[in-house]
Amino acid sequence: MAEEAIRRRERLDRGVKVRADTVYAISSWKEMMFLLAPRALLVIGLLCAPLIAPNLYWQRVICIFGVYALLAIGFDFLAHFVGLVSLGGALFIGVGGYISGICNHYYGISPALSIPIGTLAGAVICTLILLPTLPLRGVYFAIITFTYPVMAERIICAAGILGGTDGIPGLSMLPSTWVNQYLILGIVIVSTFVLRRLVNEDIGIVFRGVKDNDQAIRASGISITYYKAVAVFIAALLGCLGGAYMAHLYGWVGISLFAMDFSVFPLVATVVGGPGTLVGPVLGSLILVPISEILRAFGALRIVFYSLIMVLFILFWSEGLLNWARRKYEQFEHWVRV
Amino acid sequence: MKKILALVISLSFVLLTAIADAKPIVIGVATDTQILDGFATIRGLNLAVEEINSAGGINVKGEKRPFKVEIMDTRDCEPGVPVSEALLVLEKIILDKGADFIIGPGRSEAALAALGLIANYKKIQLLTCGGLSPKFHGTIAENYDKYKYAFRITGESRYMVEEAMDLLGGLNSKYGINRMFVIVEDVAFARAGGEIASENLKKKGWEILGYERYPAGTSDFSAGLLKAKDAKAQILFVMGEMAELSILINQWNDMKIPALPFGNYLGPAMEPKFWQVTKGRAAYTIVNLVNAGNAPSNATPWTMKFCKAYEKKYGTEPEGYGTSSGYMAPYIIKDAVERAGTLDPDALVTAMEKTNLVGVYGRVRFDPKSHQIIPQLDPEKGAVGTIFQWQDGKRVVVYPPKIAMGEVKFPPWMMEYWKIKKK
Amino acid sequence: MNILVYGLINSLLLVLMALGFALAYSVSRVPNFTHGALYVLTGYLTWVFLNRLGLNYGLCIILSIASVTAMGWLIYQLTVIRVRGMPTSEIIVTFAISLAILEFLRWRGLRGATYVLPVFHLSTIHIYGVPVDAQRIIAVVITAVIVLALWLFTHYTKVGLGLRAIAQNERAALLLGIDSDRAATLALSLGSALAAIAAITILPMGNINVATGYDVLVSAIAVCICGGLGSWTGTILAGFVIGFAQMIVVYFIAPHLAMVVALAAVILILIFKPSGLFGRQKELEERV
Amino acid sequence: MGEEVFLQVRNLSKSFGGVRAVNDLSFELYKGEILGIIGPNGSGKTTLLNLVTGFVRKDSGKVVFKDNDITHWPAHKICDIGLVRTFQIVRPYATLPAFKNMIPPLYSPRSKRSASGKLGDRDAVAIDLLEEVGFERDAHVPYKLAGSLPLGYLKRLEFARCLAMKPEIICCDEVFSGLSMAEIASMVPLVERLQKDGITLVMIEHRLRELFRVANRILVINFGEKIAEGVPREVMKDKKVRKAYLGEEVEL
Repeated sequence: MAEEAIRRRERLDRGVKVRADTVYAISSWKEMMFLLAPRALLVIGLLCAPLIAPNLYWQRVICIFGVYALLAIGFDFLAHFVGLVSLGGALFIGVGGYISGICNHYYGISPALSIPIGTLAGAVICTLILLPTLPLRGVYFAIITFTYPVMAERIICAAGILGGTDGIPGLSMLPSTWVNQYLILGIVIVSTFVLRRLVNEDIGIVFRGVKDNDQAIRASGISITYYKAVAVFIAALLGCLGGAYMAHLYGWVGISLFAMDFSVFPLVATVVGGPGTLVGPVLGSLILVPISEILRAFGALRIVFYSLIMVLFILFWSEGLLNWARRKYEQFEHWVRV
Repeated sequence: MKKILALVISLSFVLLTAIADAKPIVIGVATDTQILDGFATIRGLNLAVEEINSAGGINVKGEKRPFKVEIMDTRDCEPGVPVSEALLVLEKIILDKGADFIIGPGRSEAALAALGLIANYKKIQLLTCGGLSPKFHGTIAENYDKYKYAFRITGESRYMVEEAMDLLGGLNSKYGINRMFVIVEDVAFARAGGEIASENLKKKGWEILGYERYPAGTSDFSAGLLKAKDAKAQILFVMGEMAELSILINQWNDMKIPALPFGNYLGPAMEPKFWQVTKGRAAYTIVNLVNAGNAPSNATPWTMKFCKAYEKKYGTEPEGYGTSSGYMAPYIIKDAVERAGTLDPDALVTAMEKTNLVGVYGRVRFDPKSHQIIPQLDPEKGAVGTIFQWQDGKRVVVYPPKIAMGEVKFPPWMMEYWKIKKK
Repeated sequence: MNILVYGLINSLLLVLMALGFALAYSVSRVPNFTHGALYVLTGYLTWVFLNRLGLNYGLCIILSIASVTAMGWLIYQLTVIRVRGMPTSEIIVTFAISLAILEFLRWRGLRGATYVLPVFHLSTIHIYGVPVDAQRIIAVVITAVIVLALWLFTHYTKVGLGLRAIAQNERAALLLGIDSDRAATLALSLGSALAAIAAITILPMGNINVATGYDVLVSAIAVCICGGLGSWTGTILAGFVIGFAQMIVVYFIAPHLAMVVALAAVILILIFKPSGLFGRQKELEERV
Repeated sequence: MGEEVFLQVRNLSKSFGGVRAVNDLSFELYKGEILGIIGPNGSGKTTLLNLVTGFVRKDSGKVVFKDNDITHWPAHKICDIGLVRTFQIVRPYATLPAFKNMIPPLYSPRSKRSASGKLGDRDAVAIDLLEEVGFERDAHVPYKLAGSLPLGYLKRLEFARCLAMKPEIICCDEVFSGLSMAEIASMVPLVERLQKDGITLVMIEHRLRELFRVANRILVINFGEKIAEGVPREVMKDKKVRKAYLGEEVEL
């Protein structure tokens, strides 16, 4: 027992990692591999997914995964780099979806164009809608973003606009399942790396300041609201893209695009995958979407299941998968006597 | 070498298939198992499948094949669940479970959204319940070649309204009732029903005193009821599937509103338990059950047989909308498949269109354009609906006349308020 | 007249729904997203006790209230306490738990018009010619009683004063040796108890179904925010504002806008007076 | 030090709840001077600073800087026109190297403008600035994690942050507090150099001795009200001041 007491676990950074972090020029193959391997693994893994998917149904699941992944990335970015906990992922999906749906249905614009339009216009609109709420924080922002989608849904129902509860069916679909999958996967990969780069740029530091050092930011003559808006815009881009894509994936938009699932799932994915890593959410969705598909047989029970997962993770393993894996990857752990 | 190998493999394959002759025909049920329609359908369906399988299955070109049922919850009637979810379920059933026939989904919105999918995969889809919106077979008729794989073996709002108008017309001529107030749930099929009803009754010289939409989750209908009372309504035309509508009935009774609630589709009030749960406040409520057989009646010889069998298996009368149609679905499929002698979708479509068998709720025939089951007042001619009224604890069928088991009654406070007496 | 009577009833019911949430938040600063779930759970438990175990109604009520209160206590002790002070995590945890409860009930087959609690007393009273069923009257009375009781509790009992102290200024209260964690636990249990009471009072009017959970949560949040999170007077006032607003809209515009009204109120309030009608928060910057 | 009034504060008031933190307080700041603001604990010094720099809303009063009325401007806008401040409690990005802490000010619109749009490699600029305020480059201090730096360096970091803004006025909130004698000794010349570079300073201080060495004028406040103003030595002779500081009836 006493023996145990004087032993403790020590963590050492791998030499490679230490250098790779600080020194900007990486000298040896070893170091390059050290940095490249995980990224390559992710990219290749994602790109191979469609090939190993057993059948069309699972390929469709991959597409859905893509949408959720985008949402999750957006959520993680907002929550852990800018400090805005948004429970309104559905708003992004809905707005993006509807806009591209409208473009396609009423103006006959082809998906190739309507998706980008939906994305951009959607993001702008979402940012404008959320603008007044940006000074709010924590619980307040979370709650109000939570109410926005519900609001949108009710209004569309009540006013009977945009096809009311029927939605707008018969949109033009995307050409082939392969396009479907690689389009979304490509977007996921690109946006992940772009965002990761972004948060390590100078602007990333400003964002982080907005999150937990806002005095310093304002004392530097930088408008916090402005950068919050920028951040929301970025997240909205991802969300709306997901929505627009979804609209043409099923050739249909309706109020259920504002459904709560879209707001909740990103949370779970992020919590499980590893908050504050941006790749974590992707990983999280990659694990959870298929699981929830497999559990489909259990009906409602599967929601129970993944909300419990969420609780457990946040209580007992809040670092999430990726942070953990990363620690293991970058550090030796061993027992030392003290 | 290779060739031989290939030969061997293919041979063994052939043999295997030959051995496994009883390859089941898969019926995929993708509906919301959490609401009455959905799970009533499933009960009815299972009952039928049992009967068929125990009777030796389906005869496809001499080969006897059993039914196999794959059930999946689409959660499509829950709030906060995207319809894409339901579509995903459909694809899972079709691609993963290899369903040959699709039942559902329930909610109109989902059913409409599903049409495209069904068209892509060329599977025969039978709508047993929900999806009452006329838009459904409307869409099929518009674009027959694409959507021809979908059939609806149950009534739809527009026809239900016709039944309703027929019944109300009767009341009108008998008691001179002609003032109606409309309260519908805020969903596609109900709104459609409400609007059609108001229009047509207006034409027939009825006064439509108001039209109110309530969203799911409403816990207080006093506003609408009091409006109806102040407007001196005689009929409360109600349509909707949400459980909250039982609140409406309770309040109607508590407030003694002198108007007769006519549930042209009234989810909760269909269930046999409704009387107990409302402590008898359901009395006099009229409910349209869409298809005969959802409550005991003598529509066809088969009807009572079905009700007995159902009661024997589940210990309760057929629960409500979706039960009898769920029960009929396998029989209709069986009939079509046996006539077509194949599972090729296009052949099946033509076979289905020629369907003509007398089922639980009358003769099943489809309109060749819109694939809507042809409704009739006479079970000999087509599918009959059923409208019943809650009378001291029992669901008494009052319409259509051919199968009626009782007369429409009025609550005493209404009688005295309107001095109602036969003309 | 109709509007007056039913507006009053509607408002008080809203207040009743919101009180639990308000109490829990004002003391523990934990947004208890399980509120709605507990509400439905209470109904379900009572129903089970009543119809499966065939107990006496009163006993069922007491049992279910007790067990839900305990539930609230457990939720705090087992989960929330570990993430206290991390708003994101608090939200996620409570939200997840409520999802779990509700979806579990759904899976247990909580559906259709079957699940109904008997009304306390079946009769109709006419107030200035407006017919109102007894249950609603009873509900109004109960709400009034509870509000009064709460007021007395927080103004004249030691524990109550402690809670209020925490609610107003946690740090100072800590200095005075009030155990914030115990207070929070108490608050969450009380909050759950209130949710339970609300359920017992309101559910007999309709039937128990899962969706109710979400609706109750949303309206509770709406009321609390409009009243200013953490202010009980505000909550009650907001209850009336929203309640009557809804009634008026339902009467003169359209019933299906009722929920929109509540949500719109939230958004407007948060935009123009983020601290709510009666909120104690001093400045935007100081709020988290 | 010119006589031109640079910053003018008129009848400023602020109360939290019942407490009047700052009460009808007025003073001028002349270009290029160092104004020391002293007062016993809780006399409202920091609040005054917060009000002037716009970090707390003003109840009433007027603040004019370079003849634009900045009374109701948001904090970041006030900083943007060159009225910057340091914080008493320094909260750096603990997990970032010191020079990365300089990014926000260098990223700010103001420094972008002053660098005529194109600002070279921010990191380089940051490191130069840090060296200016005494981060020994050859000892790799600028590269150390901000969290690991001693308080002395953090206070310097605050100055560097302000300098990055190319400020005209720096309001220093207790830069000396919590520092060792040696650290303070090395800090004083820095302050003097800032003044030489033509920056006007407002310094809130407890450490009177050091303050009197650098300050040109002293403003004494108590209970949010100005009780004295003048040259350092003179001020301390004032009765009210000594009462405020040393309590009743003390003879010198």
